[in-house]
Amino acid sequence: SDSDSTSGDSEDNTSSSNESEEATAETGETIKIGVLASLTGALESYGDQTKKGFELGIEYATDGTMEVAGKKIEYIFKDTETDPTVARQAAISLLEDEEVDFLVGSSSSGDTLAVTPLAEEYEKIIVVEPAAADSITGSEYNDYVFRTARNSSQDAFAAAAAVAGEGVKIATLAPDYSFGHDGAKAFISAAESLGAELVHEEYADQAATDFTANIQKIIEKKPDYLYVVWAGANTPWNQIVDMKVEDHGIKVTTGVADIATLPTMTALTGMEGFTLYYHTLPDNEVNDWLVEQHKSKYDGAVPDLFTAGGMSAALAIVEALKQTDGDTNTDTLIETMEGMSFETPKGTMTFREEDHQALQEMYSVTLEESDEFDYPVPVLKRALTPEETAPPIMNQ
Amino acid sequence: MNLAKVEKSTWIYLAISLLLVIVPFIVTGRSMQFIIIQFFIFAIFAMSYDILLGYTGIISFGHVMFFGIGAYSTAIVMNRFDSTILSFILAIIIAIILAAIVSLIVGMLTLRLKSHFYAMLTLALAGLFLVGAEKWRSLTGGNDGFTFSLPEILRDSQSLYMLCLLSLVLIFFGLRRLTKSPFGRVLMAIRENEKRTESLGYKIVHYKVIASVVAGVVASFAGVLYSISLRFVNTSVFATDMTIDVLLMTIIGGVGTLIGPIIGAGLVEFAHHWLSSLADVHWIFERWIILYGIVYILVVIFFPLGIVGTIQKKFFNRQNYQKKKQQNPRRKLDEGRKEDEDELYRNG
Amino acid sequence: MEAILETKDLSIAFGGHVAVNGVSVKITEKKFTSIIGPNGAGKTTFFNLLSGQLTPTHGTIYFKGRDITKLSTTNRTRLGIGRSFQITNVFPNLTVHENVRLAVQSQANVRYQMLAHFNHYKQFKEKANELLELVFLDDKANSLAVNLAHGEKRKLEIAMLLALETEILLLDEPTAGMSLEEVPAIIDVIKKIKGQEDRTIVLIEHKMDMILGMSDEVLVLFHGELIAQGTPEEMIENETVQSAYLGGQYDEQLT
Amino acid sequence: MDLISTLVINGLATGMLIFLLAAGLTLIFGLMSVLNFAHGGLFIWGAYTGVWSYQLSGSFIIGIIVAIVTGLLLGLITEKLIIRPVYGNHIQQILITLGFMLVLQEFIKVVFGPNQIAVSPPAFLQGSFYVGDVIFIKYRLFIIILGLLVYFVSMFILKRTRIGLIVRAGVMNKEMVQSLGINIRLVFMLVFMVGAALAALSGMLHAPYSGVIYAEMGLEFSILAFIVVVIGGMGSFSGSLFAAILVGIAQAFMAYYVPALSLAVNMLLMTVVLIFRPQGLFKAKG
Amino acid sequence: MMSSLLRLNQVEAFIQKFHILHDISFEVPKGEVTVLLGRNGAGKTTTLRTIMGLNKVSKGSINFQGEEIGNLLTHRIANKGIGFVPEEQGIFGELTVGENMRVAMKKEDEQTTKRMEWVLDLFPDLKKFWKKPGGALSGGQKQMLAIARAYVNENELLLIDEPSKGLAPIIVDKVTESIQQMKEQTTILLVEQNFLMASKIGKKFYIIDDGRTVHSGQMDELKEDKVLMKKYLGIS
Ligand SMILES: Nc1ncnc2c1ncn2[C@@H]1O[C@H](COP(=O)(O)OP(=O)(O)OP(=O)(O)O)[C@@H](O)[C@H]1O
Ligand SMILES: Nc1ncnc2c1ncn2[C@@H]1O[C@H](COP(=O)(O)OP(=O)(O)OP(=O)(O)O)[C@@H](O)[C@H]1O
Ligand SMILES: [Mg+2]
Ligand SMILES: [Mg+2]
Repeated sequence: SDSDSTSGDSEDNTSSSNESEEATAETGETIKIGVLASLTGALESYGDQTKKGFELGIEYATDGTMEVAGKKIEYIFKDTETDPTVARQAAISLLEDEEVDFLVGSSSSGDTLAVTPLAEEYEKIIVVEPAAADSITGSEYNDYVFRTARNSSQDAFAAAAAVAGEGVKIATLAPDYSFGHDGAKAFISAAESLGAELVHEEYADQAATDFTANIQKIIEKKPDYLYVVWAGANTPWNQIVDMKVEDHGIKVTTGVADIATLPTMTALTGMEGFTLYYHTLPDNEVNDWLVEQHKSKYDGAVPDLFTAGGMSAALAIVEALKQTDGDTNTDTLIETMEGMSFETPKGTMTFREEDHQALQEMYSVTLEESDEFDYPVPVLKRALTPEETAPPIMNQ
Repeated sequence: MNLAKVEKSTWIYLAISLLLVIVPFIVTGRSMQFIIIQFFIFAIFAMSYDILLGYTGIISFGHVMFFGIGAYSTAIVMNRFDSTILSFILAIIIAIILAAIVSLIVGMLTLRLKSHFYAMLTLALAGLFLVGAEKWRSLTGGNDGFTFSLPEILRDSQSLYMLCLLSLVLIFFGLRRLTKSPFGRVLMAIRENEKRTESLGYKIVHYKVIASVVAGVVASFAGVLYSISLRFVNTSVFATDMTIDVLLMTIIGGVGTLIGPIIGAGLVEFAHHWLSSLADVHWIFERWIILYGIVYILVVIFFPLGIVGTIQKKFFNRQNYQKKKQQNPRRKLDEGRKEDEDELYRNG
Repeated sequence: MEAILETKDLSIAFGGHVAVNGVSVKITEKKFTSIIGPNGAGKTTFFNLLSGQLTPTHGTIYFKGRDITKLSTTNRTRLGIGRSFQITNVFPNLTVHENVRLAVQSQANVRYQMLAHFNHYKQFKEKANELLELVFLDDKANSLAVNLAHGEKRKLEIAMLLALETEILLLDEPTAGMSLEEVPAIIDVIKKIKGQEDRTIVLIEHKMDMILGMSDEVLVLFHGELIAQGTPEEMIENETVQSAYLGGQYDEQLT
Repeated sequence: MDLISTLVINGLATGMLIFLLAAGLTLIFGLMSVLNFAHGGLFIWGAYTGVWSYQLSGSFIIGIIVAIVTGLLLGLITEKLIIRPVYGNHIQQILITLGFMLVLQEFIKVVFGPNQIAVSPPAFLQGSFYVGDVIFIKYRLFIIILGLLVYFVSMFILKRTRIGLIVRAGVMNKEMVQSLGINIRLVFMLVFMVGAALAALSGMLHAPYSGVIYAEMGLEFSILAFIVVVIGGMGSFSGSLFAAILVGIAQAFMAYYVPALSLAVNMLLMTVVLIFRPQGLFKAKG
Repeated sequence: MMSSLLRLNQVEAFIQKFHILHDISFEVPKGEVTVLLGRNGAGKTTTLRTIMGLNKVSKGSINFQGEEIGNLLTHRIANKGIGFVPEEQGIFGELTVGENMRVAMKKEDEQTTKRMEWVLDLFPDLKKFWKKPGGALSGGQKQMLAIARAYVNENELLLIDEPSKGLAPIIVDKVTESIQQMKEQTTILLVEQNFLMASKIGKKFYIIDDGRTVHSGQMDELKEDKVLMKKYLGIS
């Protein structure tokens, strides 16, 4: 209808894709995947990671043939601009005009929620990546939603595993909006289940320039650990250090996000926390391949936080197709994918039958100085098993 | 003679509306339809804004609060009740009543303020609504938002298209009549010179409040349509960006005309869509937002009064100029032409 | 003779400066009253008080015996007190015709009509045209008011005032900046209205020939106070008036 | 008591930072009456170019100088190409400056990439110290001093020269000012450039304060700056300073005592001020 | 022999698309008061604005002191020594009287201080309301301020648009007198509807009608010429 081109990027991927074209000529069938991501705007770097990861994932899963069960795989990226209207428009265009068989996406939870009902309506599977809101596989769940991304509760369990124990006093600091509340609440319940005691919950304006008052309050409550949930650019780290929180015997812990944020955490060197991915952490073949390929393809750059996620989404889809032998019937696929395990850069993931949330490895880390960079890097303390961080089922 | 005149433009608009009715039978792609639906919705929203900006001379930076009220009312009602047409009607009624009450209060509280201050105050109030939506998470789901279901008929893209088109046409004609009524003329007088309007015996605060209520209710209705077109709502319906978008649409099209905001909405929607799709064509367009920004700059340079406004002015000037050339000063003018131009210059 | 408008001890101060100071006057119905006084004497301020643009710090205003001190501008206009402005005060981006039509519409009490088309009211249009002819602006009916020459704006101002058909006309230097040629014509218009003997006219002017030719009564303001009151002839003879206001020019002007 | 002092001092520092941000806007919006939505764009360009040269050269001072120069240059370009055709027309200003804002913001990503960039204060401004039980953060003290400096210099210039008067007169009646022999275009251009330089400077100073810079921060902060200018009273430097400190301290205290409302504190403050004192805190009624 | 300070030759000007001035030609001799007359809308104000560079000259020439100033920028023209009292006064409403004066003052030397004293003597009201916003002045006071602003600077030529408008007779006298005092150093081009005033101080006059200079002569003769007065000025 309009200029939405099918940029099935496959052409310029590798030389092997050319061979695949001949192969598909035989069966004449293609499987189309539409990927929604924030390719512009504030979450642009996340979108970019998903995109790169997804491309590499398909390549890896098909051994570079871009084909599964004799069918060619084609994928189309669409920008959501982190705007639910645009996300929905893009999704419709993918489902209607491109007639994709799968949706993947997207970088923001709001965009994702604007799209999941369409999956139900069109009866197509959406693999949610990397949106983390619990509600996507919780209150807003529908049968067509599968999530390779971790959700906020998994983060919380990972964090709690690192610090909580009988009698430990904890406090939280989180931005005052859905993401922060979700994360803090999940952490609190996870930590309490491990016997910790909550002494204070603090929410701060995410756009604030000054966190003095918030930190001051936490100091007064004298917790053993302060768990900080933070995303976005305006970070509280400098002030946490400037206000000498550690001097008051409070240990700070948080999730380590993408590489760009590491320099902002210089002051937190030595901190114990967790992360869902850092390229040196998982020890498995898939990750080795990912790191190597990513480096060679992108000028030596290493894969980042959501690159592994993007790859996992691709791997999940290809794995499902392998198991159905290329059958794209959605019911069949759902049946296949429920309970399906597949190998990813983060080890084996399993879609839980009840809520389609992928249980996955998380990593307990310490931020340590490195010789290579002038910022600290997460060093593995312990890989947390998928079972350890399994979140409660929330879609009932 | 005059009647025939008015009818002529009305006919043109009706003809265009009819054409638009046929569109979904030609453009069957739902994604294109979705874009056109968004265009209709924002055209309604922008027209409501123009009642304030173009006709009454009020700059508001918080008009989005009514849009958000409409969107949330619908989403919440549809989420809590059965997804039937009846609940939908209930949603509309609630949306309109809420918007009317809020715009009445906001109007009475703030309309005595002068331009900038009014603008900033509305910005603040809309900001408070945004914070409210963020905080009242049990009702709104916070900034992630929530989805809801709709009766079958409203899920159908075709019928949604028709609903939005019908709303647009009715609201357009309704507002057009309003702006051309004696009441509408007084609004324009207020825009031009408040004090003087007062001393002609008009109570300006009444007019401003009524204008603000009309604009609020229409915006709220646009919000209703917006949320059903998305079947999802989150706090972005209260975001300042949305006000800025609608402000841009109105200005690009031309303030003080009704057709202007519609054209502006179309231009912004389609330019956005087209430019962003360029990103797929060549990597050089990955930064298409730069082009998008340049479009705004060019519009100001080449269409200082907005697209419709500038074209009308050119037309008006030319006619006036020719007339001035032919006529000696004291000759009486032909009545018909006189009204014509008056019309032309000020109305859509 | 009935007093249609009466002020009692009317005062207003801006900061420390008392612009109108304890003015008590009666303005007789259907008569022509003029107000003179040096610049800054408080004439315009006095008008502003009468028409409701300003609220007095002190004193009362009665219209036909009714206390209107607290009424708004709008309500006073509706009661029948109309005024023109010293500084040009029109709707710049509306046409000349529309400017007048708005006044006509208000006079006809069509205020909140939202459903009918404004062209529906043919009589307004015609009346507006008549008024424009009266002040020699008919050829400019379609110009935007902002494009008028200064004198033309003054005429428009008068047309708008006349359109309101109020019982009282408060005219603040209506002919300031008007060309020599047209002043007599406007004076004729004012005289005509006066001749109909159904309106009360209050005029502020610095053109003494106008004052002398038309006034029934002259009020003299000085430093905010009413210092003299009487027939034009009496006032011209008044020594204070001569020294404070007229200077040496008045007798030349009279010739 | 220590608590209060800590809150006050940090609120003051935040306030000063906001003041630096608003100072440019006080000139451009308050004095010249230009609704410059591209202000945030000048802010981020100052931040990025300043940080870039700071990290390259290792000298914070060089960073500051580069930011100011960027501000002046961008101010020149903005004024000539974007603002000059639309003086006196708020509606066109909104459209054209928003368009330009998009261009500026997106261009940042072209030049510096889309990722956020971490920044830390120079060594001599790092860390904090105690006086009694009250904690002082060095960089914040630096901000407070710099804010006061900017305030006094600006006040001196505005009070001692006719510039302020000429600009205000020019906004009211450009033709008349020109008829008095003043090259108002040049004056406007210079004032705009200074305003832009102040915006750029505050961007640069803001960077180590929050620890990161990112392209989207421009619009966020420019709205805050608008709020401060309006609360303080348009065109009043003292008003902006006072309002900025008020906002800073209110944020600190709200966050401590009424955390539930801390998201809304700016908006609430502005609402209250506008309802009870529409002309702003430091402006006589008129 | 008086040389002419300002000479307009077949000047044409447009406002937007409207051809307002068709053929304006006149000379202003140094050291005299020259008066432009004509009915409303004739183009007098437009003529003055065109000289000031506030309107473009589309054809013809404007010569000041032997120099073409036709399309110079307004502030350049002003700095050549031309002062302007506009018809709409051009008061900066939100600035005080004092600030209005300060904006106008090109220099702050002794000379200017002297002039300032003279001006404030002429219009004591201004001194009285020195700290009042210009917008709050009475109509006549504004007019005085507009004139005063033009007086404080040393100018070769003053363009004054209807100075007597809104002034009390006694102030008109003062203004008349002041113009007479000034004309030795400062030449004046006056637009005036107050014929009495104009005839007192004016030497040469030009009548403008429909954007053209249609007649010129000596003011003394005009006073006697009833036919002409009737034809162009409507005075009988
Ligand atoms: N809004 C105001 N604020 C402060 N002072 C004012 C205001 N309005 C008028 N004044 C002062 O009040 C006095 C009277 O002004 P007013 O306009 O009534 O004079 P006037 O008699 O009409 O003079 P003119 O003949 O010059 O028009 C003047 O000194 C003026 O400066
Ligand atoms: N902006 C404009 N657009 C169109 N026409 C204009 C504009 N400004 C003035 N005119 C017209 O130009 C003509 C000359 O106006 P100008 O102001 O020069 O007259 P004037 O001789 O000074 O009259 P007055 O005695 O009333 O002041 C008038 O007919 C006026 O309507
Ligand atoms: Mg007066
Ligand atoms: Mg004139």
